[in-house]
Amino acid sequence: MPSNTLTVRVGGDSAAGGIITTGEVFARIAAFAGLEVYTTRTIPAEIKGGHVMFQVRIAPTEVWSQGDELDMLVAFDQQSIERYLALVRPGGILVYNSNDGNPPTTGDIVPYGLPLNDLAKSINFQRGRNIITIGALVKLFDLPCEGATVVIERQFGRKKELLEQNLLALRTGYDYVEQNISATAPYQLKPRQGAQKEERLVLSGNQSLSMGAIAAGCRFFAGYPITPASDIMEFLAAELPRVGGTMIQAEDEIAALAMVLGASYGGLRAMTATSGPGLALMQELIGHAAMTELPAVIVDVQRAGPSTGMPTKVTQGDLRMSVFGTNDDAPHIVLAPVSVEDNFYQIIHAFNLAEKYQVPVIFLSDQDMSVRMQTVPAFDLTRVKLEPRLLWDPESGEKFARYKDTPSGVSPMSLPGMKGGQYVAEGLEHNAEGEPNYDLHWRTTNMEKRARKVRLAQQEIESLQLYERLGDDRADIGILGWGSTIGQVMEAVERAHADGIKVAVLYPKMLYPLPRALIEEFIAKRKAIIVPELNYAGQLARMIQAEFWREVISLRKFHGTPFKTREVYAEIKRVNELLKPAPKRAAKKATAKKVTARKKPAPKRKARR
Amino acid sequence: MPSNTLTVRVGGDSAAGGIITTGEVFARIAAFAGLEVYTTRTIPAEIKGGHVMFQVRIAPTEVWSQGDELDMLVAFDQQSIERYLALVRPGGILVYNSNDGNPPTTGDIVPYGLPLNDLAKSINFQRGRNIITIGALVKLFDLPCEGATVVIERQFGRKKELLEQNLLALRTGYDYVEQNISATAPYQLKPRQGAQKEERLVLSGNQSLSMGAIAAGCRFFAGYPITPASDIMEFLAAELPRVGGTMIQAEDEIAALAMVLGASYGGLRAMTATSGPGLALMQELIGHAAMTELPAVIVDVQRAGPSTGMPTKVTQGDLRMSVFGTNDDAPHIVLAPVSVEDNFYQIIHAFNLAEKYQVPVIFLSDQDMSVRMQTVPAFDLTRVKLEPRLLWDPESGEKFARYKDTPSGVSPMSLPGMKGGQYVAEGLEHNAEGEPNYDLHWRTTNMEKRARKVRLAQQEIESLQLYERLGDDRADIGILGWGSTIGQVMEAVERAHADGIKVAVLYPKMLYPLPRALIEEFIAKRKAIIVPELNYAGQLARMIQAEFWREVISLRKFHGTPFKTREVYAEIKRVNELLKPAPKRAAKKATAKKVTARKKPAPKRKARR
Amino acid sequence: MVMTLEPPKYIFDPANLTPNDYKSGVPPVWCPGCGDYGVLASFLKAISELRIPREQLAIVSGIGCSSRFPAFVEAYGFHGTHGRALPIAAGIKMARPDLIVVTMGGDGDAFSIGMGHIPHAIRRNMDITYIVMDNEIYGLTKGQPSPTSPIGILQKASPYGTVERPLNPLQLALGCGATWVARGFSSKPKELGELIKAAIQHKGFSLLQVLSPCVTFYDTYDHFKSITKFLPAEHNPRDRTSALKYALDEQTLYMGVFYQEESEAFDAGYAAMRARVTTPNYGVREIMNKYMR
Amino acid sequence: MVMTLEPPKYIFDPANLTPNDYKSGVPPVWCPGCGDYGVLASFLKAISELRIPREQLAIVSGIGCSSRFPAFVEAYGFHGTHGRALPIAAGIKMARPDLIVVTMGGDGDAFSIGMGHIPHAIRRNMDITYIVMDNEIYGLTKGQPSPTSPIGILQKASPYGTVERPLNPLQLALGCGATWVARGFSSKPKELGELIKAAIQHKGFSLLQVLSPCVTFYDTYDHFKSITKFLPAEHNPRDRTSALKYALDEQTLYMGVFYQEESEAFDAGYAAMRARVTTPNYGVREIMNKYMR
Ligand SMILES: Cc1ncc(C[n+]2csc(CCOP(=O)(O)OP(=O)(O)O)c2C)c(N)n1
Ligand SMILES: Cc1ncc(C[n+]2csc(CCOP(=O)(O)OP(=O)(O)O)c2C)c(N)n1
Ligand code: SF4
Ligand code: SF4
Ligand SMILES: [Mg+2]
Ligand SMILES: [Mg+2]
Repeated sequence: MPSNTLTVRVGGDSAAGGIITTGEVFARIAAFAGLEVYTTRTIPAEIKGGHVMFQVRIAPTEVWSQGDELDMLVAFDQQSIERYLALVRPGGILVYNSNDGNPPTTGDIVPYGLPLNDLAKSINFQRGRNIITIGALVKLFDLPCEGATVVIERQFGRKKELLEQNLLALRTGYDYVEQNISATAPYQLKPRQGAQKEERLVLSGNQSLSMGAIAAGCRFFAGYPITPASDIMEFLAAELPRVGGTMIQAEDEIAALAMVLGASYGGLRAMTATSGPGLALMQELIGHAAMTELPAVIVDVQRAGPSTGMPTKVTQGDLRMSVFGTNDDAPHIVLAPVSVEDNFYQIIHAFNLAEKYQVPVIFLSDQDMSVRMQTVPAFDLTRVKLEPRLLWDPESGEKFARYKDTPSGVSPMSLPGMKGGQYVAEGLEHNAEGEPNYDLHWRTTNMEKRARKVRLAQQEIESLQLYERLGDDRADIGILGWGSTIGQVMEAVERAHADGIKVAVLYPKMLYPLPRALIEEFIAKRKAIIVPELNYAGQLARMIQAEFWREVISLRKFHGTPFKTREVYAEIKRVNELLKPAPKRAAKKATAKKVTARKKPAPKRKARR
Repeated sequence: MPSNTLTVRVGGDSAAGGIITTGEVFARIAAFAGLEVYTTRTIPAEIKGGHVMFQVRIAPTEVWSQGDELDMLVAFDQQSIERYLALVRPGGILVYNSNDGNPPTTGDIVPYGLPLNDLAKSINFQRGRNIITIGALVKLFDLPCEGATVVIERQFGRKKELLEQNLLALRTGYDYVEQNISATAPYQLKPRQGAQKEERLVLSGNQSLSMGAIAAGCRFFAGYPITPASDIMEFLAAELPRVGGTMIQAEDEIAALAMVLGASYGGLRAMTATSGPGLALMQELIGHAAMTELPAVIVDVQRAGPSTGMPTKVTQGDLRMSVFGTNDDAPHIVLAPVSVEDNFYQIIHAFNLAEKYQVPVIFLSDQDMSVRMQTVPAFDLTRVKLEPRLLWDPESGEKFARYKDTPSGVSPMSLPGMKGGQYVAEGLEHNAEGEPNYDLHWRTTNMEKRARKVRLAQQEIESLQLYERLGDDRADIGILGWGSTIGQVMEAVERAHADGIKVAVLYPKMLYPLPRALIEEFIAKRKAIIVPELNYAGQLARMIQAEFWREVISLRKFHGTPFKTREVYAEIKRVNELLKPAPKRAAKKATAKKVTARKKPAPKRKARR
Repeated sequence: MVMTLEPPKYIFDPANLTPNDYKSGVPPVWCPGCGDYGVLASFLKAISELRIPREQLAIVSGIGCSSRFPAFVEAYGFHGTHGRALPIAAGIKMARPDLIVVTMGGDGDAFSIGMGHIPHAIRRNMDITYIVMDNEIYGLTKGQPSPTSPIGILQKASPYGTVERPLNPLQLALGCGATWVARGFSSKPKELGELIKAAIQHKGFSLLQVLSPCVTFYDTYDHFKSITKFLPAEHNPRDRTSALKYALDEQTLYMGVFYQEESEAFDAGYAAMRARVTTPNYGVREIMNKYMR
Repeated sequence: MVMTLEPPKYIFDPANLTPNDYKSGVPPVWCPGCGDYGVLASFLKAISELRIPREQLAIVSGIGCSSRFPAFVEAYGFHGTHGRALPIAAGIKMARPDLIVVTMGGDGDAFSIGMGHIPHAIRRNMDITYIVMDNEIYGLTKGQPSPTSPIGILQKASPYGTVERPLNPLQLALGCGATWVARGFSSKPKELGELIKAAIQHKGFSLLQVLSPCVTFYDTYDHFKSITKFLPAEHNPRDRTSALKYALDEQTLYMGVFYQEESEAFDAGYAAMRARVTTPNYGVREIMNKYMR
């Protein structure tokens, strides 16, 4: 049964090696062919070895989520079959090593055995089983073989001998399928017309973010390694010096942010990146940056806590810490991108808002987005506009006062080196000149000033398009979410629309200050608001309730994995039922509900994007 | 015009010395006489020197607040007259040094000049001016002279010569007034019948808290100096070793809490105390304690921020950081006492809840409460009940599993030294045995377990009386507050009642988890809820809105000083007007409002308590 | 009932447990070949030879591959946050002087984020042992340079080589006035076991740096093998100058006890002070009396 | 417009400013008699003699009485959080190598909460000067023992005397491989001024401990006067062993430059690396190309 979307999972023990490579190379081959890909993976709790899986979803048009069920499972060991076979849809395929036991006889699933050991032996390349498998997949999906060759060349091109072995392995797998498995490929994945000519990138959220930072003019980074943020630091270690910038690995997260504030004081656009435990440590200095009015971008790639928690798994549980984590009220900005691609554009906004309003900006990515690899359109660099910091003009003749009160709250700033611009960045309450001063007048002026800046930043919502608004705006049901859950939500909404249930969707990307007007308008139009989040408490849900005095339906998942489309869909259905004016049902209250893991896959459905 | 309540302010330059002593000694003399006192003071921004004031409010019955206006100003310098004269009520008294300029001729105020230089010279004791003044005050208020002698003896008893000089100075001031100022004292402060026989203490919030900690069985304290929490550490440095405990001054706040967690793991009831910047640094470890389920008490004596802010001034701005400051959702408990006396009893609850539920408890005091000296009834030690930690019974024969799931969520714990009780306190997600484990089952079980414990703690609200419920429960207007603002609120409510405006008051002392049922019931009965807070954002107000989807009126002040009674009273009046069903007024919305400093004192009124 | 714990009498275990008896049964998660396996083996042997009762041993760690250590030993354990093992251990020791407290972790945990606690642990000189498994790299986070990485090291986080010079942990410890300083190597298990025993027996703070290669991100086995050597017999560990001389050597990484000195431990000193000031029948009542008006 | 700052050419000020010209006009908040006044006077003199343009000087501090320093100097200043002055200064220096960056603070700020940053500042050896005003006490918080307080010190926080031994900052710095280490005294203003000048001129990280008594909470004037002495002429500051010997002396607190060595500064080393790898016309476009499918 050919289909035009496809989800393949590769599973095995990472100690044996190659699981991730197999998945990644296959994804790249599909991308090279002009298809869109979206990958997910698990990271074993073990330091080395341990079970891993890599999943690729492929379609001619943009892919929004990892997919709820598998069209094909490539199992390198028995454990993978046991774990994942239940996820394969009826009629799906199991690829397994036929030299290594038999497949289970599950009526509905088509087993394709590959004699991997024999094939590897035949070309005298024991470690070649992964690439043989890839060759087989390429044929199974009728992907262009030349593309596969190019990708393999890129991956292994450094060592000539190894490359040749791998190319041979590719061919071997390809040929085996051609000769032994039914003539028609079970899936034919054809790219969109002209897709191959489009400039498209294959990258992860962290790569997108790092590139965005460089585009945003970031020229200073200090960080401390922490999963899943470390590769931002590593990316910038390689690229920043090439563009004249600096990257320092600091002794801890506190030092990292301290360095960033120093660099920002010196005039550079500066950033750090961490995860939850690191952000917790940074709170004192975030308050200091708010008080001294220093621009800084602080990335938090959220991972599951509390505490060390599950460092390789996703959460959206750092929202409240990001908004409320400092001592006393320290106005600042919190942004959250919604996708791999969005990371690029939003981090640019983060820098611009930080510089324009002279505040720290916390940027909430998450583990899922950060490691996921996706095809995205090449970034449109003409969209990149840099907002400079408001600088004092030494020629103005006016005496410089660093914290001068202004209508916007933003005071022109001097940079070291400017004659007459000397001042102290002061963490004590101060007067306009930055001298410590606790008088009622200055206290009031400055508390208002610092808050005003951030309130004003709310007004950028429209000009910067700091939100996604999708679905059907006339709908009674609204989904108000944030961050990387948007993909599963969009898929669920499309499915609901197909069923005749209308849903409106709003994803603000500025989470603090909350875009008042936007949300007010959105929720005023709905009878029910669902707020899906990957955390225990329903953090955004409660923030919405705090600001708009209205109950929302909090849909929560806190197990370290993204939503499934069907989980969101089920909630839409449930809420739709509740809204039906049947007298019996009306009694039942639409209260908050947590997603509990369902063991069985939901009935098959056709994915749309 | 004699009155039975009295507010005296002493002002001068602290470099000259003795301002604070004058106020304090006078307060103690009044307390010794059986009167109730309530003091406030400012702390100069300068390290030494700088203007200070010390204020004492005295009455026969319990005093609830610092008082809005002065009955008497004792000005040691011209600056004090300029700053504070406007606060003196019509008919009030100005005591000044008549050897040092003339008083301003403000018709309404009675100037009493004391020739302090001459008097001091007459007894050949130049530094005796403060005590001479005290002698004068004692006579003016007709306080028993013997009591004054005892207090002076206690204060200066160590050096005989100095003591004699001071006693002479006391007499000199007393005699001067007796001989030169009208025969009838302007105020006659008579203690309640039998008051002198009651056991009463004179102490500050920090002293009350520290004593409470020792009563609560705290035997380990680690801390790092920070204003205004340092004297808790200093108190315990002296007292803990005397009762067999340990106090360590750590290298920073992170180390302090780490030590506390280590001691708690070892089985001791352990505490640290800090202020905002320190609590910000502790967030990572607070999450760790929540995850490892270790009891610990963390005191935050809140001071005005953000950042270093105004370290000598009050805020209630750390509430949100205390509740939401950790990475991901880390269930724990937040308590706040309401008064100097309450610090003693609530810190005992903090220890008991920490031990019983095996969670970190954050205890939110504030600068105002911490330095204020007050008369309080001697602590009733029969009320002190210690709740032991649930320990595993090695004799039970059951294999020990540290994080065993139980109906309450609380798992019996072992202590080092117990055979067979070995386990790892684990910050990673784990199974019942404490081994790292991210499986869906354990994740779900443990997230629920940790949250369940804290939900359960809510049920202690009634048994521990974790709230104050005052005023008139039938009232349409409710005040829902927290912490040290209760005094001004109670005075304002009494004043409103006198005017025929009924107000109900609820002060929960458990702020996280918020006592659901209690608050729900309270707010359901009201037409308007005022939430007074000393912070910019209206932190509790927003938490209430988040949980109960209902707008409240947020009354805020963020200038580093406590509310004035009249500010709260004015808001009650305003809200009362709004509630009146006049068609014109109904249009005006009862929206949030900040207290802006009023320059002029409100019209005179008679204080009640 | 005030919870002052009466320290149970410390008794060496008569059961004569074997190293295996000290295994928790949790299989180590380390990569095959990781130096930390060697440290674990030597450690188990050392504590069995010292006959430490399993319930009297507390092992505290931070975060890192090496900090996973406590899970693998049948003892009381505390897997703390990154860099905070030492103050946690200090809290345990002060609360429970009857316990043997061993702190473990990696070079990053100890000398980078945890650096602020080391000089203070040293000057307090509490009776705690600190075993730092030094692989000159951040293992758990997949290979970033650590404070002990050599200058110029190439890693993903330092693609053009690091510029900063490495720290010499022994020199640093001696500079802070440490009372017991040694170095071992995971591939010299017998000697390592002896060092661990000596470290635990030292009354005061003992710092044992153990070279323990990370095969996955920075394989230094050959390098360490080629530059390690035991301290010569003429070295007197009570001679601070000699200790410094050998610690400073960058050509040879000496192994053995560099320095050792008897000096009052904080726990002992504090206990002595406490004994001096503890007052019988003194309690809240008496404290309260001081504040009577 | 990407904000890479072209470092303005560094030019010594031709204006020949007097020490007074470097006063900000903000009156110091210190207690009368505080040693920090002396440090300020010597500092103003030193920078005027070095003819540092006011706008090219950045003074960074933490929190404490001594950390109020930046407010009193007409220069760029950064009053940071407690203990974080060094990494803030590092950020400034790396962003703006054209600036002269001086970090200032107290013994608590530096050696207690800030301790974790010192060994790293030293091993990076950035061209930053660190002046620690050591009064052996926490001044601003009203007199708690600091890491340099002598053992047994009696304060409100240590009513029975401290048990922990003090740190010796010079020994510690030498143990971390510092390239410039000195000690001065606020009551020896002339020599202090010279030391400040030398510290600023050193290319790399320079640590200057200045004994600066707190008259209010721990008056050590007489004590310091009685035990300080200048380093003898025969001391060669390039001789690490000699430096250590004098640093270790507890009978006499020597003043002067203990140690000095030329070694590449991080900022210079990083700049050299950057110069090597910077690619003209290399930017986001080129980086993006690497990720083209
Ligand atoms: C606050 C915080 N920052 C960063 C991390 C990430 N992290 C985990 S282990 C580690 C370093 C590990 O290096 P090391 O201590 O040398 O141990 P190894 O893995 O090499 O044994 C880091 C940076 C963390 N867990 N917590
Ligand atoms: C995070 C944090 N912890 C504690 C404090 C309180 N604090 C302010 S200054 C200081 C110590 C001051 O001592 P030192 O650095 O020696 O400076 P000095 O006042 O003696 O010059 C402390 C503990 C703070 N401001 N911030
Ligand atoms: S990554 Fe390195 S340190 Fe970690 S377990 Fe593997 S070999 Fe050992
Ligand atoms: S308290 Fe001490 S250190 Fe602070 S200003 Fe006064 S004398 Fe100087
Ligand atoms: Mg390591
Ligand atoms: Mg000091």
